[in-house]
Amino acid sequence: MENNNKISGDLLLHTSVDVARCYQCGKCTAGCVLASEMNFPPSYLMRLLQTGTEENYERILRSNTIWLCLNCENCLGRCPMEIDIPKVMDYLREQSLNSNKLHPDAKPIVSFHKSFLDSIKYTGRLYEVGLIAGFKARSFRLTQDLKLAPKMYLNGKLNLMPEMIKDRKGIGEIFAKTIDNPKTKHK
Amino acid sequence: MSKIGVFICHCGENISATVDCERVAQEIRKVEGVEYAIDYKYMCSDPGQTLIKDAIREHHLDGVVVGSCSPRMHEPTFRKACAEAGLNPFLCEMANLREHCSWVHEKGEATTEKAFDLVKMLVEKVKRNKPLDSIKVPITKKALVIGGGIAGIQASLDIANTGHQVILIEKDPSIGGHMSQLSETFPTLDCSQCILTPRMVEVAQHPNITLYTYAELDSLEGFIGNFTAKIRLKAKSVDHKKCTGCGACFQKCPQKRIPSEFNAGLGNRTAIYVPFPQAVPNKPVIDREHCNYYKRGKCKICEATCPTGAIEWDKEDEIITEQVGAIVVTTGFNVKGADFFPEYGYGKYKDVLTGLQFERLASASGPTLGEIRRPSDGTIPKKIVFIACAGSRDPAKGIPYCSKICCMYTAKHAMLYQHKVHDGESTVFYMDIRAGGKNYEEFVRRAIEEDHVNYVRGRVARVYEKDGKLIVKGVDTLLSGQQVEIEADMVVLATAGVSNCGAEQLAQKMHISYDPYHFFAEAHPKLKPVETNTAGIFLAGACQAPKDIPETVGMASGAAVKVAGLFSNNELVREPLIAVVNRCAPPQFSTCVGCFMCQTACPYNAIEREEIKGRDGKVIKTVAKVNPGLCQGCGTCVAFCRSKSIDIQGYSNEQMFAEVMSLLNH
Amino acid sequence: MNNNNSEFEPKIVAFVCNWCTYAGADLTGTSRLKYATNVKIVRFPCTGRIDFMLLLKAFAQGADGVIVSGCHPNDCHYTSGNFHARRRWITFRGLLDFMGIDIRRIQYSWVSAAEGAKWADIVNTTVANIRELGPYTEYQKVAEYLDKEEYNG
Amino acid sequence: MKIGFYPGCSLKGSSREYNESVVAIAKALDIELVEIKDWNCCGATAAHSMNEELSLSLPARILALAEAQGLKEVVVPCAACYNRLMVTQHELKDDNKRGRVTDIIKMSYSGDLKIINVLQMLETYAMDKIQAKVTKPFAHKVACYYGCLLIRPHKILQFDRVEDPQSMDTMIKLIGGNPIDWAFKTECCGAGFSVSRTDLVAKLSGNILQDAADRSAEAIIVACPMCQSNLDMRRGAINETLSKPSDIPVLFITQAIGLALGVSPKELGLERHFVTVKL
Repeated sequence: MENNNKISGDLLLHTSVDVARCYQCGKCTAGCVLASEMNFPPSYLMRLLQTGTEENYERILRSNTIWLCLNCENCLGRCPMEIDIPKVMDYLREQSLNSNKLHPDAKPIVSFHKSFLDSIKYTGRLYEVGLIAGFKARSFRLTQDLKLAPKMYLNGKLNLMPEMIKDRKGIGEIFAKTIDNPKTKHK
Repeated sequence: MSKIGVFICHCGENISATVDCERVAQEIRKVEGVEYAIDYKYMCSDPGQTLIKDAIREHHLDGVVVGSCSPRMHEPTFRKACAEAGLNPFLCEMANLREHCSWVHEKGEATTEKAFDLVKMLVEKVKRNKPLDSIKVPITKKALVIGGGIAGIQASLDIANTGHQVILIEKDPSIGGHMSQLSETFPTLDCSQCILTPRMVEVAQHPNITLYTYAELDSLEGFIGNFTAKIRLKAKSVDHKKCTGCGACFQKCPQKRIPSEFNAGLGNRTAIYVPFPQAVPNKPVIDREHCNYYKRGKCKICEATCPTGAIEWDKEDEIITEQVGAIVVTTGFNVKGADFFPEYGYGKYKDVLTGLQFERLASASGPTLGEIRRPSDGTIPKKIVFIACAGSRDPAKGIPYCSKICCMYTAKHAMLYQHKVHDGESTVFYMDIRAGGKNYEEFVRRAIEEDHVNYVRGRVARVYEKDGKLIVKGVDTLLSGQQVEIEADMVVLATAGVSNCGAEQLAQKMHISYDPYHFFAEAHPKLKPVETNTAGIFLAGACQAPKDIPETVGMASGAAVKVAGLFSNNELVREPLIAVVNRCAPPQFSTCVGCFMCQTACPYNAIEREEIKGRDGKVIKTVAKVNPGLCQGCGTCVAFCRSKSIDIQGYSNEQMFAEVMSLLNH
Repeated sequence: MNNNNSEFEPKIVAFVCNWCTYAGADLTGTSRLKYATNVKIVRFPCTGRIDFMLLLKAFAQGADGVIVSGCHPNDCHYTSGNFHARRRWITFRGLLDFMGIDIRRIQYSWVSAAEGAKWADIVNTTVANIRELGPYTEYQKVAEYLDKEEYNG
Repeated sequence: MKIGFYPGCSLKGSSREYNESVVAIAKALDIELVEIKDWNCCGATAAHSMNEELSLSLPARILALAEAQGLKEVVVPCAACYNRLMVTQHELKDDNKRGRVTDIIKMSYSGDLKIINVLQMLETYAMDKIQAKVTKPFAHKVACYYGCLLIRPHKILQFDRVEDPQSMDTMIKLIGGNPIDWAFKTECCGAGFSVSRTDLVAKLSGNILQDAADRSAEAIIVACPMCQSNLDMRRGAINETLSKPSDIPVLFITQAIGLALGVSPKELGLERHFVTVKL
């Protein structure tokens, strides 16, 4: 049978995860290290998806659940139906991001990811000092890790200068064609 | 010029929903040789059959094609109907318009066209059908029952009580099966052994039952009514004729630490042993793998202590041959071990048990004499967790099906625990409670309401040990996914019921089919639950799918009735769909050149040599001849025959070619 | 499915044994799994019965593809019919090659009575494959050969 | 013997001691590491949390480079990189995904490169050598911590057991150590949030340290730079969540082996740790 529901249909298309397979045993939630911090745990999220209503989908995209998921994949590892929840989370994060429905808790996480990717975009590799700086700028957490950085430096864990790869142009293009290209975003 | 009648069935809407039955009937009328064609709502119903009979008489039909369901379902029905109208039953064929057409295609032109093609194909076949007479073969009125659990016991007793001989074989040293391991049984909580052991004794004493324990089926040949079974009697190393069962031997046996199968590994047994005190026969066998003498060549203490000199060191396996007319397979099931569950510790925690092990703990005949104690330190668990669906309904673990009995025995376990440990706390993690059955739901409610078992809806993610406690990480999905952590003293897994080890090989020995999980396949999911696809072989109990005791006993009696029914005839009527070697006028007599390739092909040694002699008695030629009693009609010989002299009735070259032609010529 | 071929509806004949594949195909029905209408099943007692001259005849008469399917090894209702069939298939393959017949047009498989889904699969993939290969036109060769053999049912 | 080598960013930065120890024991076990030329970052969690195609393209470039360089097998010590490369290789088995990604990176990609982690490298090429060359048995009671990225998703990585994995424990036994049976081998330490949600990281890593401490482990052994820097550099924050502050050091498996082989602590970068290593 065709799946006529827009929400679960699109999800199936992009992640090949069929939410109908979930029989709500809750094993994913039982083993989730951050379930208690989430607005609602993974199994509940799967249930919301099963309802297929716009209003519940909205709840998901605006929740901190999708952002607090660490992709540790314990849920997938233990799911009796082998449902790839981490993949679903990735997809939902992208959706939430593209439709600007970020939960407040998501902001620092997104800032971090963005700073991380920026640093790659320009150097090809992660430039930790740049990352931290960028993150602080984005998140206004100017004082965070102030104690950490010097010791890192002393222990020779920080490069003050970024490592640059030769083919930075190539990397730039990869970004241009993917994340910086509005067309690649799942609608 | 043949006069074929075609009857298209709507099967309610099962066929007519996607196939234009009326048009198929109209179109087929135009086919050469079709005298009469009509469609009707339920062809198998009484008016439907009457329709066919009347048509046969009115239109003097010499062939009938019924386009309806699978011939595996209703071929006998319609052939009988034809016979009643005076048409030879083998002039009736069925076109499978339901399973092979209407159910597997969407509504549309193509589907109706295919239906027409299928019918036309059978029309072309039936034009070339020949009237055949059924073959009669004698029946050996003796049954073989394989497996001495409650199913085998029930089937044996029921057959034996109809006055027929039964041979019951059991691979273990005693009959009784899993039921003998159970503590108390749901939903009545009566003691399993109290109701089972009398039956076991009855089997041993029944004049019509020959019991072979420690025995397995070695090979099976023949066919319904005439099977030849070779049975391997494994060497017991103890002469049960001399043995009095006094027990001196196993009290003295120095090998005392062998995990007892009967106690599911929780207790120990000796190398020479009787599995349990109420065993039937209550006489020991020697487990050669663990016996000092067989391992190191010395010990023989049992021999020294045996007052009757019953020990037979050099006894070897013995193969006996039995002729039987029917077989009931009751080989039962098995449960997954705790080591099957990574998330629950790969079986490394002593106090994580399977349901079967808990049965032994709770059983008065068990290693703790019925006291619930932790295998690790012998203390009484104050907090116990039961995990339902451990492995069942778990495609990731390769077991998508529901094991059916777990919901009930888990409720029973929790109840037994609460009855034995009054200050104890028991929690059951479940997904659904499946308590379909007389007084089953009430039983579960009793566990919850009267014995205050704490039922939590959710699956457990993992179990780990810390400071002698088992930390259970679960969830309560009814509280929108609140995590539940319990520090338990014991965890019991309701592990999935699986087919018994060796089921596949046994099925292959008997040529019966089995499902992907190696449970034996019944002939029809609804209407032939105890038959297999091989005539004369029947199923009972959990070897077909997990089931509880009442169901098993019911099925066993069902199989017994089938056997008794078969034995109520002196002769067996078999379909004449067998091979024949052609005959023609002298001087050729037969196109058979006597190469006897067919002989090499035949799995049943049904091909004999026949000498054709002239008047003077001189042998003119030797040709092949088929023994109709032995031929099963596989037709392998037909494909082998170079001169096309051997052919198979009902699937003749002419018929098969006609079918293929009809599909393509248009 | 690509469109340029979609108007081509291949004719495919399935030669199956009564005990495993025929029953398996019944199960496909009872489980309401859908498959292409192109395949029509001819029922044999056993794959051991299947005379490969029948396959030739099928091609000669315009079949675009053929499926031969029976019980898994060791599961044959008649003990060894499927082994004979397999051996015959292996030798027959050579003959077909020799006659310039494209053996990709013959799908040889095992489907047990419990494998309803597998049957639907085999039918659909075979139909797809034969669609790719296109209509089978070279069968006249076979026809001539058969006439020389003056072989007909 | 020669083998391809993808260090990844953290081995060049905050976890350079991992790099140093890998190189050091590779030398000691005469394995020659051939670094992939001009390699880039794998994108880590950031990429696949934000954009799927990016999360496939960055690793794809790395794999393509390795193939172009004629490497057959590449060792990836960083569990995060190892995971991303493996997952990408798996995802790109899908034809149209591969098509899209190769268009993006504009490089040819066959997908037949063999990707292994450090443990696999040692298991396959060095077990007997290690055994032979142990000079200072690593006689310590330790907790082997595998984390997430090294073993999950099992269907793709096909490495070790899902729960209670054993490969590191075996390695430790091999060098004379005593790996304990504990409960948090594969629980997540929260590394992904190391900077963005330090509070959560402290909590998760706290549970891990607590259990190791309760079972009196002298050290925690890891094979992932994320886990290491979390449990080591974030110890201050973690200790605030613990009843009793913990000073259990966190070593890379390669450092432990290095010590057993008699490599100097300096060469192994032990002095770079925040929590001093007194073993």
